[in-house]
Amino acid sequence: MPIDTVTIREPDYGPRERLYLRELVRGLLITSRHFFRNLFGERDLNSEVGERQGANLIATVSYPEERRAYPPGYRGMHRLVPREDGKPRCVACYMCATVCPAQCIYIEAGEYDQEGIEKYPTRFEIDELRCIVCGFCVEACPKDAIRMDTGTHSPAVLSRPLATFDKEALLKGPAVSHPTDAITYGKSRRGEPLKH
Amino acid sequence: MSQRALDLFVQNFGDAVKATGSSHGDEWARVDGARIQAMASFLKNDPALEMKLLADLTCVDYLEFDPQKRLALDDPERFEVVYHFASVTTRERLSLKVRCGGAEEIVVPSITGVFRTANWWERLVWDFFGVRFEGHPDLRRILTYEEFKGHALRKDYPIHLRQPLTPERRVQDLIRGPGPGPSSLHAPMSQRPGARPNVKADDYD
Amino acid sequence: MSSTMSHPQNQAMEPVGIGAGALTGHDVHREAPKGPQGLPPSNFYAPFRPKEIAGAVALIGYLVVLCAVWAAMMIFGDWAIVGLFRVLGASLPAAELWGNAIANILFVVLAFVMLLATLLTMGERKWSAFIQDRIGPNRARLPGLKNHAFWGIPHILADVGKMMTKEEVVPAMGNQTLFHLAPAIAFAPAVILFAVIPLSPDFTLWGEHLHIGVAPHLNQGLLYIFAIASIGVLGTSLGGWASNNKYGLLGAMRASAQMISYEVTLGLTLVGLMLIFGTLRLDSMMSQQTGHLFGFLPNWGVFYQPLAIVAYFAAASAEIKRAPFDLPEGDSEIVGYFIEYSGLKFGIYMIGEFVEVVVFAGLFTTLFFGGYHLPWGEGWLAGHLGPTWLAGLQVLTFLAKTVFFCWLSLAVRWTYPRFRYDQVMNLGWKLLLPASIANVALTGVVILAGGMHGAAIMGIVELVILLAWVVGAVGVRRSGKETLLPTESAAASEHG
Amino acid sequence: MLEQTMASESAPAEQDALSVEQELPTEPMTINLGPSHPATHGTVRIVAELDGEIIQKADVEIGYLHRGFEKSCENATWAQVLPYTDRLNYVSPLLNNVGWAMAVEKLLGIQDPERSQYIRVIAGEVSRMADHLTMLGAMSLELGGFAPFLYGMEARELLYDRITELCGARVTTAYTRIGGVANDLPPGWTDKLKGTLVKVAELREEMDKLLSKNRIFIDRTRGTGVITREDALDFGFTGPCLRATGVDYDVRKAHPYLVYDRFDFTVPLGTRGDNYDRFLLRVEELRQSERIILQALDQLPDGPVIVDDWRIALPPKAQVYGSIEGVMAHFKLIMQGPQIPPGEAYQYTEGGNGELGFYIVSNGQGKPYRVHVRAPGFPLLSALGHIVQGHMLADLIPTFDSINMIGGEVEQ
Repeated sequence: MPIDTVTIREPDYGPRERLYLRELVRGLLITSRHFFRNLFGERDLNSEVGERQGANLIATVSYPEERRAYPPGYRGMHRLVPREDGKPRCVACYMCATVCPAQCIYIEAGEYDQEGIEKYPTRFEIDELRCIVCGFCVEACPKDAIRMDTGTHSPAVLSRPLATFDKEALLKGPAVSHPTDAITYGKSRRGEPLKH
Repeated sequence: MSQRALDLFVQNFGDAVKATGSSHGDEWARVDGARIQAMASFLKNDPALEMKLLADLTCVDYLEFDPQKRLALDDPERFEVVYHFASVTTRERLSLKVRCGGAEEIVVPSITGVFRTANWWERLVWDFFGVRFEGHPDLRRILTYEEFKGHALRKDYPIHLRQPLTPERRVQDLIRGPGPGPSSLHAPMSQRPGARPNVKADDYD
Repeated sequence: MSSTMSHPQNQAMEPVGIGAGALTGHDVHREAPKGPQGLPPSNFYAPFRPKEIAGAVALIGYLVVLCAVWAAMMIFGDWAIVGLFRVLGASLPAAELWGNAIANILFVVLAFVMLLATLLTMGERKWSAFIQDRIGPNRARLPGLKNHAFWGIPHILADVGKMMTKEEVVPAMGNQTLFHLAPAIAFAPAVILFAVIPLSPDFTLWGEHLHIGVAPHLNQGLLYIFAIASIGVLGTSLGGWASNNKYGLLGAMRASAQMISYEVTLGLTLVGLMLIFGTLRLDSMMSQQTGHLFGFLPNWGVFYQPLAIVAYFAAASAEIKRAPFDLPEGDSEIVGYFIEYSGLKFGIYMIGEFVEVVVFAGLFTTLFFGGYHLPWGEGWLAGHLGPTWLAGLQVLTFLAKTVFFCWLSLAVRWTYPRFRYDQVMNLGWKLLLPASIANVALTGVVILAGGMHGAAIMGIVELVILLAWVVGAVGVRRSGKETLLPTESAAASEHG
Repeated sequence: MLEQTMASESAPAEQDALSVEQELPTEPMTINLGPSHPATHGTVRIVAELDGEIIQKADVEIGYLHRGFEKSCENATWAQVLPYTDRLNYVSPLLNNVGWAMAVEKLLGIQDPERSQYIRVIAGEVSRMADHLTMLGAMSLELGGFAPFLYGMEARELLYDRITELCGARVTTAYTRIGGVANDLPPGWTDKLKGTLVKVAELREEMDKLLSKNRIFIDRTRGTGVITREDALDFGFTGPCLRATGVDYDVRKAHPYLVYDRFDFTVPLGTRGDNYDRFLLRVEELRQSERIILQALDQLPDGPVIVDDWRIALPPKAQVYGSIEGVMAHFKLIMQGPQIPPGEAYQYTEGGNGELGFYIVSNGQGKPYRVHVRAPGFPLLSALGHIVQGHMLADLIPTFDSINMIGGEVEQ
């Protein structure tokens, strides 16, 4: 069963190459081209390296002063998404804790007395050292209550317990509400129609 | 897909074949382990098959396969060694399976003499399942260390089991060296500060 | 609908609602991140502040004062010394050269060689970064000048501080005496090699006959270089052997074999030059490299001995363990003969290597590229500037040429892969050595037949052939486009 | 002609060395490379017996990076295994993701949607390019050429940027799902990828120019690390290392999976099976991968990227937020994992270095009963001792690089 193949043809390797000099000069020209373009060229600070214009070819950045923006959808540090009233959207359903391959999420549930929702997390802790940043918790959440869109990493810490972030530390960022919140947040009890 | 290869194989080793089948398009045959060397040799050298590539060799522990019925630890059919043969010319593939088990040492003949790649795969299976391959030239553990107790991929190996610490091995080859310099001729090297206690003084002084 | 939902702000924030067409959950976090991102206001390229300008001025002033001390020492040094000896009641032979000599030892070695070598440690990192599309070291800052990286130069101070404060590990089973001695044995020859290289011609300043260079008038100049350079191998091989490390031992073996082998080529490549100039004195060679060939080409060694240059470059690189010949270090195979060294001893090995680079570049400049001579316009300048100012200009010329060859050596280092042990031997004994012997023979015959003029013609013919060889090769073909040749699969499977 | 000159150069030198050694027998020196050594990427220990610089015997020991992948998989649901596969070949994790998802799909007997197949091909080929670029760069680095290494890394980082935009992470991608992929291509991604490929091609040609005709490099690689075709098959070689010996075996062509049969690409073959062939072959495979990606981007169909079967794939978020059926399916999938029918399957795909096989056994539960990964690097590494025997210590380094063993997958 023949398949579409080609044999690699060796590059020419004659007396010129065998006497070193030609290829050495060629190599030196390539590296010197890089050297002089980088030495004299103006640096373009466009964070998209591939789209940089100009003679300068430098691909790295001076990190703390210049930072490259993470793309949308980058899986950064977790956050608990707040509701409009500032409380977490989380209803302590344990989905994220269950799906987590690293078992880094710990939840304790409590009950609301007044509100339409039954449950909320009294404790919600993520051990960022155990986290393998797979994003499964975000995918598993049925309430859009946990996200990884902070655009930051989990920070460096001086001791292991400090890497465990609790509910207060995780609850940040803009509030989010969905039209379907009415169902689970019990709006229907006030007589408004359910929306499926 | 590779029914032809399976038929050819069954023609030659019909008496040693216990069952054949096809799972998701891949043909397999469950065979008698005692003749596995001959079978591998046949698959490799038969001009109609030319299965020169041993793609994979692994083992499955069927101890808890049926959730309702756990096998006995010394069940003779507990382990299944699976060989995947492939041909790079006819593009056919064939799996052979050998059931093994028992109370004593679990032994399967080694096919290292036929396929040299089986050397490490068999070491891997020995390391994690404790299946001993008879005739293997160098059956050592491969991923775990020599002092490791038990075989980690057996179903009765607890997932949270911790292995005991093992003492450091003695290094014999440390004793070579240029010897003491002129400034310290008066002191044997083993007694100088910084000398290693695990080296015998007589060896180099 | 709740009141919260109708709030315009909240609607803007709402990322995904019903009917967004989402099939999986992952696009929930497709929303643009709101965290602190993008480019923060950077002070990285900020303009200088007055305080920093003051600091820079102070730095430059310091350097100026240093130069002034140098000049003063050269000029007034022997007055002071002679005066000192008068006070002590003794007389001094050749008194007028003592101040010059001491100033030269201090400043040529410390201010020229060591300074250049120290800068090269950073130059290697920075230049290699530019070759490899990186920024390179830029973190260390001078006190008071926190906003400017100064092209990484403050890293030198940081490096020195690190080297000096690091723990020094001494292998227990090694030979302690030799272990401590070896870096010095490797370092010392490298430094004193520079002694015979003249940095300027003799000139007169305020009645004093001066020159820059420790002992450029040495009769045995080139022999001195061969003699001293061959000592360096001792430090290397002793260091590797005394550490009682197998990697170190392998590195020492490679180093000694390679360095001793290339001594021969190194010597033979220069024999042609000796024949042409008829001297071993470097200052005499220097003074012969003035004027022009055929009216326009500088009368440099390169135009007499182009073949020798190539061989010499390779042999010298092997001798100082640089570039493609760095297999005694071979950092990815055996870690090197200095594997057990740490702290300042390692630092000495390292700076020794850079000193060797400077010396090598200086020698290359001196022997083949006219040393301190400007290529053109020297006579005109001498008429207008006077010999003293011309000497200053010539020192700068020498510096520029040396720096260029340092750069070349470093660029070569960061471009090519490394040889293998036996290939280095093959290259040395089977290619470079016969080539240099042939070069000697050819040069001798040509000089007998045609004198200097014939040698120049021979050199230029060689050079043209070499250049045609290289230029004709560069840029004509693109290797990427030609590597494929479609064939039938049957034909392809015949090989094997 | 080339081979003759090479033979005439290298053979007598070795023979001379050997004859001298026979006259002066010396004690061999045992040298221990690794597990922490600059040339052993990953952590491999090679105990070599040296006679001078010639390796008489090399014993390769692995296991320093063993993390219990197979045992971990037996204690995770089918879906949860996916992030573990990222950690197998950590240079081209997307290929592992694809391999794993396809293995489970084979057991399920389903096909993922066409668009998802195309995305898998694109993502996989981008990953393969990253893998090859890493190997080319590392080989150059360990031969002492630092500049080509960083050009390769630069190109790889550009590809990783695209992967980051696609998957949300550079290396820990966790991108595929059983029955599809996690999310569709981000808007504008295809154009960016095309731009990136142009830049990558530039850097690739620069690496190629710096190395492939340079005599130093040729001397170091040609004729070293040779393995014959018979030995290569005997040692279970697959992928570029097998093709370098001239065997036209590529899983993408021999057993076309996904939509590989719709693309026009060729499989480069070597002739001698040495390090130089492996190098050139990977350079050529980079070009072929680029061709595949460009074709796939052109043919990319519209449609869903994951199967619409709530027993296998999570329901759309809108359904989860808004309907009780969606929530129930979601809960059931998360809590129990997808229920895979009992059976066993061996799925093989073309990984970065050869045939990446997943042998999985299901007993009908939500967790795999047995997962075995056939790491392509494992047979390659097992042959290393055989290949380098009788060669010089310095040849061990390019050989070790060119077989491109990745510690994560070999040591599981």
